[in-house]
Amino acid sequence: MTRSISTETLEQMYEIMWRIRRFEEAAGAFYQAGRVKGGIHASIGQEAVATGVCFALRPGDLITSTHRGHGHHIAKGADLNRLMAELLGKATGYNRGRGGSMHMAAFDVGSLGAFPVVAAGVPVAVGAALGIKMQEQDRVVVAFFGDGAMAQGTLHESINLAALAQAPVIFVCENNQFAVSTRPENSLAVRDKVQWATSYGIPAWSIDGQSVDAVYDTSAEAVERARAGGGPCFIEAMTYRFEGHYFGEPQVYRTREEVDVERRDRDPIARLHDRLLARGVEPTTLDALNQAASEAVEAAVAFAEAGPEPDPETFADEVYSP
Amino acid sequence: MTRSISTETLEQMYEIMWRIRRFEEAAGAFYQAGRVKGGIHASIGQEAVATGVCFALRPGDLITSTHRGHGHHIAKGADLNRLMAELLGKATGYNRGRGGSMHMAAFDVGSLGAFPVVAAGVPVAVGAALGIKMQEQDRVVVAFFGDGAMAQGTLHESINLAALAQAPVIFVCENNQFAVSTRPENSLAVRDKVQWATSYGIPAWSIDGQSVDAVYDTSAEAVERARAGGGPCFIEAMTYRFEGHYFGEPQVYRTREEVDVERRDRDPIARLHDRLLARGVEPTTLDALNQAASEAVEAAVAFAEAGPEPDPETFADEVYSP
Amino acid sequence: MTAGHMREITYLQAINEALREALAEDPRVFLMGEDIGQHGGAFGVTRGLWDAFGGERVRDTPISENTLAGAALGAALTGMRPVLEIMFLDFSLLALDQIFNEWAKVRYMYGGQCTAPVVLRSPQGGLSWKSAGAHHAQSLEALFVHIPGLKVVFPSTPYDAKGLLKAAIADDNPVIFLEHKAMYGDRGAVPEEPYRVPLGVADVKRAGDDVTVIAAGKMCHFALDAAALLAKEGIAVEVIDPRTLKPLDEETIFASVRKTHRAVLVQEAPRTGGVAAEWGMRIVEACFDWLDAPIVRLAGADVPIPYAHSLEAKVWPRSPDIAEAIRKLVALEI
Amino acid sequence: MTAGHMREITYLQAINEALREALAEDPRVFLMGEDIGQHGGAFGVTRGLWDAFGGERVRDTPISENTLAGAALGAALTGMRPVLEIMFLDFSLLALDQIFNEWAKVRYMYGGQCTAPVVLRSPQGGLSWKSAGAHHAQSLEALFVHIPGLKVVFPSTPYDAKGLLKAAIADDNPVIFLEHKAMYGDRGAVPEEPYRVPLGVADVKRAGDDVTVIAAGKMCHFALDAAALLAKEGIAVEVIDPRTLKPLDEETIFASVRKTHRAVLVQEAPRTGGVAAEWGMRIVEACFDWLDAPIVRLAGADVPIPYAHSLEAKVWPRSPDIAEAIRKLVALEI
Ligand SMILES: Cc1ncc(C[n+]2csc(CCOP(=O)(O)OP(=O)(O)O)c2C)c(N)n1
Ligand SMILES: Cc1ncc(C[n+]2csc(CCOP(=O)(O)OP(=O)(O)O)c2C)c(N)n1
Ligand SMILES: [Mg+2]
Ligand SMILES: [Mg+2]
Repeated sequence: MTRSISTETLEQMYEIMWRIRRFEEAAGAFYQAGRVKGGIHASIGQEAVATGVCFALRPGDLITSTHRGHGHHIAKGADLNRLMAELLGKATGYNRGRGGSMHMAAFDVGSLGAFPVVAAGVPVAVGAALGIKMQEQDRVVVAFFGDGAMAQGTLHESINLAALAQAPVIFVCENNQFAVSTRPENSLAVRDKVQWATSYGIPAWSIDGQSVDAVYDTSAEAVERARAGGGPCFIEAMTYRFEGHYFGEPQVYRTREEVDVERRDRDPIARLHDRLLARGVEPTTLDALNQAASEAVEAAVAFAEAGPEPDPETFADEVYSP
Repeated sequence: MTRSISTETLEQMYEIMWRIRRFEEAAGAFYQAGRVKGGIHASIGQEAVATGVCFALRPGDLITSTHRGHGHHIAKGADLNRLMAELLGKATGYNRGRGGSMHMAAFDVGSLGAFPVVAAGVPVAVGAALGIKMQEQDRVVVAFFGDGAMAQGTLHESINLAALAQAPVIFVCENNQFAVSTRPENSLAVRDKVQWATSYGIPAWSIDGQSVDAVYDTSAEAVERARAGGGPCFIEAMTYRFEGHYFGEPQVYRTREEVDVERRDRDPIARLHDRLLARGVEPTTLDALNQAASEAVEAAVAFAEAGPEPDPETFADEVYSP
Repeated sequence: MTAGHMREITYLQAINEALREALAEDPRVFLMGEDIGQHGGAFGVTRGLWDAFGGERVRDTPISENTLAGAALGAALTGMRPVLEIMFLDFSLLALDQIFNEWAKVRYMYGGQCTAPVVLRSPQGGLSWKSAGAHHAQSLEALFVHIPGLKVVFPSTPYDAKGLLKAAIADDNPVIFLEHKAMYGDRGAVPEEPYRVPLGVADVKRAGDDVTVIAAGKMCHFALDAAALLAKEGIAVEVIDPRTLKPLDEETIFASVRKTHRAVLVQEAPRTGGVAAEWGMRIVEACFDWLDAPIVRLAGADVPIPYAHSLEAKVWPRSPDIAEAIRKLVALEI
Repeated sequence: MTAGHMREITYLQAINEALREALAEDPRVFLMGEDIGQHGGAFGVTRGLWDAFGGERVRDTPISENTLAGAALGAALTGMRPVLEIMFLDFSLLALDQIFNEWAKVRYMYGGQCTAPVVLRSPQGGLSWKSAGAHHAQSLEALFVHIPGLKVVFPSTPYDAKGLLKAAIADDNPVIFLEHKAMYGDRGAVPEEPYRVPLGVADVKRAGDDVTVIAAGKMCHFALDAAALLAKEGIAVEVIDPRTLKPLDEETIFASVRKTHRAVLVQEAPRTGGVAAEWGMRIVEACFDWLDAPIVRLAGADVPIPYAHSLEAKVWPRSPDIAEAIRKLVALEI
């Protein structure tokens, strides 16, 4: 079913997608400059997935994210300044500098955090959905994970547990064609994830993850269903990772050409751009949105740079809650 | 496809099934007498699965077993005396008294051991199949596990790994309707295990586990396929546990009636008995087989009782291999 | 100690009561685990709770330990207070990623954005408990004690079990609550009124001036037996039960060692790398000048746990071993 | 030590060479792990091996740590000698059921019917290695050291790394081979000829009479730096690298402590329940009468590892801390 997303919403998505991309580019620049030493896993090329899914959510809804999680946080509405400050390990970051890129969390907007142990966030999402259900709230939870995560046993366990408990969780597999160097066909013997997921008695879709409309439409349906007590479901979003597994990664496993073609033909932002033009939006409006995103990210960079390092003496604080 | 099992083979199966049952009964008697203190998980009611599967195997083929593993070992041809001695923790047991009921192993006949951590034997079976494949041997491996084990992540991981590597392993789920007190519908959201397993690109069957012919036929096909390089496959055998989860377990989760009906209508040994009669085998022949089985088990009990306790001073031997 | 009316109940009943009270007192508390519902759990610890509170609050689960641990955390992040039962602690090895990497760390690594009020309850230990063998009788507390962010509790009496479990459930940190399966039937006095035993506070189970023995769980009883025996021989043994293994109540331990000048450490777990080594090291760091003799450690052998009784009997220290070690230590001329 | 022709290669290259030799020498040896094939592994340790030996012997796997560990055991039971790479040791927590419950126990609990010649290679440790944070920088050796049936190796030089890995692969027991990821680029002399460094033998990396320092992995280098500094101050430090953490070469350690009468133990892992406690306890048990001063322990803080440099810098001991601790210890009047 195609829902009619308003042009206004699509414009907002457009800006968010640019925010994600600019954020990742800024992260890349920090990496290049040697300013961030931890691995940074950029989601460039995958912006439509985070955006389309999170636009289908309410502020009170929850997500669990991954090592490639900047986009999820931005799309869920996290404060760019505090995200960027966290990337730099500053005291002004969401986690007060303790998490960095791979452990971002933004409880204020419903992110229960990035879980860089592959698939580790998935059962946490299921438990959050159980918690919501037990408290009779009408919230839902999204578990983001990658194609590589599909091989982890906890995926099976989590879908099973959620399906048995009819927990309001949406499993979102971002199939970006790689788990580090490994292609999906070498990660997973399952060729048709929809067949697999539906065998647990839950609805499942495999969709074009480069089309933010498609992602939004399917997510909205899934969310509505879950919110209404219909239980969990599964979405595979077909996308592509434009950068290496992390910034600076050699990428012996694919050709430059392959990436170039993807960038040229399946850039989710360019697609949305064209779609908005087709809807009659002025190019200047789109430029302004892009510009606004860039400025927000620049401001975040400035905020992050201006922030203080965490006080070394606090390093042992809050291991335990009082 | 129904293969024509010779009457002679069916007679052998009949004796083996009685051996299993008598062995379990002897174990139960030891339990009653307070002679065995560890938990004993009897496979009474499930004899056709172990027997049908193992008759489809060659001596060089391998199995991994479970906490409910006596039957697998007997059917695979393990020495009854040494199995019974192990149950009593005697020095003459397979494991020299170190394993007991839940850790039986009989490497001499291809049992890589019972793994009582639910589903833990399954990846070991996959690895053994990989090892076999790398050594270009034409052996196959069977992984036995229960309906409760289906919920473990390693089931998914193991089937996936085996399917990717086309390893010669046959996954045999003994669906005996219970995981301790939990019914399959509360263990697993998957209603159709064949649909689930085939989504990994491997053949799968759900069969009547109380019919040793059906088990044998399907297993023979699966084994032949795997041996010929066709890769892994999955069998669900529908069976029923006549005893409690372990001897002495209260069974609040089912009625005596339910068990009585199963015992009356779906006893795999009684079924085979009728089938053999229908094939024209004399009742006296069947009695003789039953009698032979009883005598073998009695001899095993005598052997086990006569065996010495392990020398206490050896308790720390062989933690490491020299 | 709470005064009030006392009755004799078992260690198992004490735990059951703590769960029942916690469920009744706080709607955020719920239990999850394999066969804990109608069946009442493999050992019967949750018996009656499913009838009283229903299947939403006493949740039967599939056999999926790692996901159960992750789900407990997720529920906690939404404001619930889950108590997860793992049927035997041996199976918690399947769940250590969630417990060590997530439970223990989320609060710190998310910069204090959340708390993780989760409890793992699980029976451990052996000691002729049904000759359960290598996968059903391990003592694994040392693994948990090593991980920053966890608290670890290991009661030795019904009183402590109930009070510590109430405190564990009320604590905002992840708590590993270890039960000794050979002690489920042990009886002891427990007040009828609700009470808590604070985490992190050791208990001097017997006072004495000649030597300090530190032992938790079942070993604490063996130590007490040895102490009773030695009293007749004129040796006054002080027996300290840490009760909480992490954080450790060092002060009580140090005060005792500074008084007795001798320490004997007893643990059921395999010797190498167990909690007794940590106790000993801390005593050396803090009380070296008070020590009149080497610290003595008694521990389980460094072996997987064998099935046969004749072998199993060799694995763990018993009260005669403890008594003998103390005699030797006290006789030692420095 | 083997004589023969030496060259300078890195710790990473030394491990790579050991794997290459083992693959060439023994057809039963094979490697498995995530992205270890064409990609050469997350750190490049297996680079070139896939080209040389092909995808059957250098097997890329899906991300399924527990099953990979189980599969490695299964292959070993059919006569193979698998070497499993886990990308970061932090992720081995997913596989501990197989490693602790099966690898470590099968030989014993099956009564000697089989051996389990499996090797787990995995990088651990932090120390400004890319500010990796709480899930990519832990030092977890203490968990493995506690489990009977495992051997645990942790080399600090290219020479030791190569020789110990060769020995580990040749060993019939399960061996946990820990690599320090901050040392992959460290260079050192390594013979061109194949050689093995026996498991269970410590190495006195520097001799001295005043104080014994025990440290493995990266901490051994910090200890050596401290020793070099203190030599100028007239303090002769003996630095012992256990190299094998289990079984521990007690004799070398005890002999040193009986000579120097003072011991400093250094570990990167969180203080509580780490291997240093075990070292200290064993010294107390065996060398109490030789000790002239308390044993000093330097260790990582009991915190999850924070991301920011400013915080991370506070977590681990460095050579100035070690030097300072030694100075104080030597100055102590007993
Ligand atoms: C349990 C675990 N194993 C291995 C890793 C190392 N690792 C980090 S990301 C990654 C690949 C994940 O692939 P995918 O799930 O497709 O996510 P993507 O990187 O494509 O976003 C791996 C193997 C890890 N973080 N956790
Ligand atoms: C990982 C793990 N969790 C829990 C248990 C406790 N346990 C032993 S058998 C069992 C039920 C297994 O059910 P199923 O797989 O159907 O086998 P069955 O007992 O029916 O043969 C459970 C939960 C265990 N042994 N291992
Ligand atoms: Mg991917
Ligand atoms: Mg079952």
